[in-house]
Amino acid sequence: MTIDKIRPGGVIDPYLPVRARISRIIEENPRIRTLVLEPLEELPAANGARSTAGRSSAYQPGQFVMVSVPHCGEAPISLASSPHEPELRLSVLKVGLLTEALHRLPVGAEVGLRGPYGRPFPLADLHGRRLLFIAGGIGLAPLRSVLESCLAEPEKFGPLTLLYGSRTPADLAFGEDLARWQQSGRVDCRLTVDQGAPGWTGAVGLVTELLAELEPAPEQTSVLICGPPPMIRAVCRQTAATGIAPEQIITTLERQMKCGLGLCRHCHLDHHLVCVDGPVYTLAQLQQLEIMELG
Amino acid sequence: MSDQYLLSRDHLAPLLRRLAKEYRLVAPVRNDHGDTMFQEIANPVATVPDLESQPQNSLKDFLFPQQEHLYDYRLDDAGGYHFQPPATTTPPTLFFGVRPCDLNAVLYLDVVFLPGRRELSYRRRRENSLLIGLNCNQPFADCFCAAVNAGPFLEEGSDLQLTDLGRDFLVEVGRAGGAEIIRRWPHFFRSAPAEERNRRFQLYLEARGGFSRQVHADQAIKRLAADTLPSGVWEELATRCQDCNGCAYLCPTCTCFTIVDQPQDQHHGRRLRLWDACTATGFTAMAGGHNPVQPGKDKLRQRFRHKLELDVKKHGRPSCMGCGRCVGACFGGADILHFINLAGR
Amino acid sequence: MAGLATTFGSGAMTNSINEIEAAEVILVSGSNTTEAHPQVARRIYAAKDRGAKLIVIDPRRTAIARLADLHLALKPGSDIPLINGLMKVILDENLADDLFIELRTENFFALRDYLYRLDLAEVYRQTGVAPEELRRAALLYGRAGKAVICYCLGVTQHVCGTANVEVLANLAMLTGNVEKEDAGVDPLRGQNNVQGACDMGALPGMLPGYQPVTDPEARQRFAAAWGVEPPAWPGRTLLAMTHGREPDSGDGPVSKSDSPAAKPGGAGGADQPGQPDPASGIRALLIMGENPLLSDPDLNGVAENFRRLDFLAVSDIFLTETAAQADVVFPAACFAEKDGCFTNTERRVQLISRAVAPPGQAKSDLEIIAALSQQLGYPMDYQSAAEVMEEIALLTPIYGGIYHDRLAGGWGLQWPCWDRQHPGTPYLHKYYFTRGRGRFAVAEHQPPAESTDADYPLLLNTGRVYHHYHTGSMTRHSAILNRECRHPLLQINPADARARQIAGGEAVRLISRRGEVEFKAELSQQVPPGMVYGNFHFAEAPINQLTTTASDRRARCPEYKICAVRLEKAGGDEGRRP
Amino acid sequence: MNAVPRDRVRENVFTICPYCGCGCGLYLRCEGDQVVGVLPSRHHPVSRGNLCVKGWQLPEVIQHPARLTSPLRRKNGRLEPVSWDEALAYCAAELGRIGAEHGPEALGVLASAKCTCEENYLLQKFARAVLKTNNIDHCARL
Repeated sequence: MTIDKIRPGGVIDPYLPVRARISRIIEENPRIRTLVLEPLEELPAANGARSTAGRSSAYQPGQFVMVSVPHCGEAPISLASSPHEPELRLSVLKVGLLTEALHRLPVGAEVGLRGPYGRPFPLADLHGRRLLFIAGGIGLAPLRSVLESCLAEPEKFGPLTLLYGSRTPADLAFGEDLARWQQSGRVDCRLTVDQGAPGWTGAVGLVTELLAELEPAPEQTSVLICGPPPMIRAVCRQTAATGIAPEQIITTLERQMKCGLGLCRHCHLDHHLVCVDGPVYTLAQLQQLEIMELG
Repeated sequence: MSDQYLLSRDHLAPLLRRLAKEYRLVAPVRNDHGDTMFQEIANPVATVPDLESQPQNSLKDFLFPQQEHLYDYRLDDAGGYHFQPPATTTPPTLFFGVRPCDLNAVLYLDVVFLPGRRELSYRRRRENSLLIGLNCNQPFADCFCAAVNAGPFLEEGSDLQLTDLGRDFLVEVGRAGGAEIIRRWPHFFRSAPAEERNRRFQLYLEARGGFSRQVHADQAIKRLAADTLPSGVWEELATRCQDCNGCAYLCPTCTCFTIVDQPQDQHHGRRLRLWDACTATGFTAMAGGHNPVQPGKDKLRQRFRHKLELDVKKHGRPSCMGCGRCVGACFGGADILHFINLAGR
Repeated sequence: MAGLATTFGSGAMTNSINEIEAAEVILVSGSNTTEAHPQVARRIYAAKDRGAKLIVIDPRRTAIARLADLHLALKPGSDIPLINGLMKVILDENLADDLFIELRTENFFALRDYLYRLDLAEVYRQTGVAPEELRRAALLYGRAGKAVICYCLGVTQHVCGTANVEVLANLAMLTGNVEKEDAGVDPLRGQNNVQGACDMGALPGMLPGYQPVTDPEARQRFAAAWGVEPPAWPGRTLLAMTHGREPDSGDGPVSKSDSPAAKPGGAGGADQPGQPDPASGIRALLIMGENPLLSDPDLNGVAENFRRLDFLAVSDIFLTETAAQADVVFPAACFAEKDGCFTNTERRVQLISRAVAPPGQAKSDLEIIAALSQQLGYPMDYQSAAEVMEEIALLTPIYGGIYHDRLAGGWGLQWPCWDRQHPGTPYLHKYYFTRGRGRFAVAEHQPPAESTDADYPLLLNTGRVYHHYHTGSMTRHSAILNRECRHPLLQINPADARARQIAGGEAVRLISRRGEVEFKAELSQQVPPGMVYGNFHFAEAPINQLTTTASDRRARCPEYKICAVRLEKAGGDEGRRP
Repeated sequence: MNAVPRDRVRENVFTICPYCGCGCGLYLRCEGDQVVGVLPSRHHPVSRGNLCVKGWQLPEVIQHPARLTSPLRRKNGRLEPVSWDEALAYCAAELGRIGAEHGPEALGVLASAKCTCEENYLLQKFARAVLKTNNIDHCARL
């Protein structure tokens, strides 16, 4: 992956998408599907973000790409894969015209990609810490990228815990991943649903109730949160109340974005533009901003 | 600006005719309807620039046009998705008669668009342009540039800066492009004696005194920064705003844009970049329906905070240049001058 | 606009838009001004800032109603008793302009006698407007030195639309608020050139310049120019053509006044020699730039009629719903690609000019009509739109002085403009009304064609939204306008929504006697309980499947503003009746 | 028709907004044969330097790629591109045939409140002088 595609003559055109083919589709639930993508074009050198590890690792967990869908324009979508994985993944919730069109595309169809954009999760700062991942619904997508990165370099991180909430058992997404993580024994996965259903034996209730059962060590724990705004608000409040420092509570924001380059201003947030100053923020940073998620 | 020359008023048209051979000449032109706009002058003898009125449009129309064709896209039968940029040519352009507010606006656009090589077309157009500025001896009806330090005279930023002394123009050389003009066509210019330079200062003082109204932009800026606006300001503005987007589109420094696809048929379409406005409800609304900006009350808040608070914090000066184009254009009277007045209450 | 024709003699805005700004009192009736006529709303804002008073008559609490000093939220369809009530108070308070009435009008005593008998308690019962509110409004309007009435389709799109206009005209005449600058009666025309299309005789009963086809002298003038005499009997109206039959009229007495003006359109009785049987149907339609399959009432009726047509030709700039059904489609140039004139709501004839070439093989409608005419053996060899305008000036007295060369470089000319020297007419009826004296027309309350009942307990009102225009063939192609207003919303009063357990944003189904359509619910205090409101721009929710063809007897304007409906959640079938 | 003098720069072309009845004066900003922007006329008595949101978004719509670019004729139930000659001849023949078989009253014409005065004039002339019917109306009341 790379920031820019180069036009003939060596001119960098920041708006020109790279072609990518859908090589596999995972139907996560009736409203979420994961697209596994294979970039088709020779990708020119990235602007400094390429890691020494080699191949397509020029993006980092928490970053997003602008995805072009035929006749629908572009939308920002978080990368759900880890740079340590061989393939590029986007998990998409059906919410509007563009995402509905993404849900209609078959294997073999192409989309356009620009990016990666945005500030990633500060993985280097999390070395050695216990990581508590808290996600709701599609919010697991960006956290999946972090989790896979942690699992690729287990020696660098402390114990990993995941709290994952869905509306109903049928809405539980990322089943393959959850099963694999659970089986690996390296992630403590705890699931909950808002409304139970016949056959569901797990927890029923909000993810905050799962959180209440945990007793995280506030000094050694960092929390990574992604989900709908009310969940982010509740979880930030609750984790902060357990004594975890606001600098160690990290979340990622969703905004309308059109350029990804810090120009179009759709993602304005006080003096920030979320596409370049975010989307990943610590609670300490958010407290300085006037923001819906903290309402 | 160091080097100073005189250009006789009589020699202005011949100079422009000379320059028009090398550049696309763009200057304010008054048309049959009495409206004055920046536009190309193909024949500077037949079409004389209008230096008496404020042009309705700013250079934003040229450097960052309302609609820009980014790509044509094509879908092949195998699912392939191809983007092709349209062919573009950018003729070297000389903008003549640019007022200090508009020139400062271009300097602001430079700060937004030039760093980081994020923006191709603006850079291409900007690198191919020369700016000849004209100081304002008399403010226009709605102007308040002095209140935001963007005029009525310009200290730096243009290639050549003109001051109307009556029989002559005082010509100050600014950036390299200006020096190049003097070097190539020296016979149009003669060096300016000291008393003419002093007259420039006199005229500047007179122009500063010529504003018909007091605009306390500094007060609004202070209160925004300290979060001590009188209550109810945003609510009152919101009831007056009619969602036309006009203030943003007329503004020489508003740069919000969007990118949209226009389908032609199943296999073809084009991608455009369009001006957008942060006052529009849909500007921030997300596909799922969440809107991080409260549509009613906060409608104009981002706009005025951006101009008078956030850019002050980021760039050290407000991004309102006091050109007054949005003043009087607002359907309900919710323009920036109205805001400044409310904020100072 | 027939109501102004019978009272003033001319169916157009009496003022210019800018005059509204200088009025002391502005009475807005049946107009969602901020959304449908933003530039008029801008003048109202300016007038308000200068201290003018604003009275708004509308069942909905629109943005302009919220701005008003006085909002009279009348029951839908009760305009006539409301205005009659205002006039009675004005008479009672001696605020009538006796001199104006004496010198400039006729038939006043009929109105006076009627108003003397009018019972204000009955007005209250019919309109739902409290007597003290009525009184306040009457005093505000009656005491104003210069008062302007702005009205729009909320007044005319009723079975009693003509009479609704007549009572507003009465009100203005009663107080002498005509004949001068900054005072008058101003119908706000909804479309860019609806005034021009009427002026040009795109009407079944009128030749250009409102010269009746029934007038032999007028026909002779055109015969001399055209070489062919126009038919002598009025043709079919729009609804008769799109529905294959004349629409129903409201019953009952519409107006006590005899209507001296020629009936605009109407099939009329077959009493003239040579006149064909009105029952014989239309078999071929040629449509230029209209989209009746979205804009006309009772769309299912239109669609059924279109299926019966032998031939349908459409000229348009996009493949509209109507064009998609055609046998032949002509690609037309849009306004930016041709020369010609639009006449705006203040009768201002303005020049448009070609900026770019039409796309592909598209041609202007002028070229298309001329080419078709040529094929049918009647050459039209105009070199330019300017040349067509010269013929118009020759045959249309009110456009007598309008030529392209006069319009170029200026701001157009307001008709009547009788000759090349005439400067145009910013406001009408100075010194004398077009028809001579202004005529008071007495009108009584006429209930809407459809009323609510157990099966259809709500009233549906339809109209426009700010971000879209007409059937959206243009505006729905704008990504920004679509983003601001993408979904067909149905405004529902929260009380009505609660009773049906409908939440905001939920899909709802609206059912009338003629069809059913799904919308997204928008809970809003803008609509009163018992009323729902939707827009007609959306092909995916064609609200005109629900509306009625019941029309005003005289103006043939359908009652878009009222029809009886039932509202359901779209999800389940609960509450659905057989 | 529509002969345009191409000898001068047509950058800001004055015209009238095609939306509501207000009739704002505006300039279409052109680059070559592309409309790239719109500008309200400052001195026009209606627009007075501003437009509503619909007018401001005109450039998006004028040259939208979905515009009709070729005459279409229904063949085997589908609309297919044909030449102007074919489309016009077909339309004229059908109008002529139906008029001859069923009389002019079987023909109807809908004019448009969105087209120009000249076009409306010509269309009613076409209806009255060529098709010989007064069956002409437009959606004035809608």
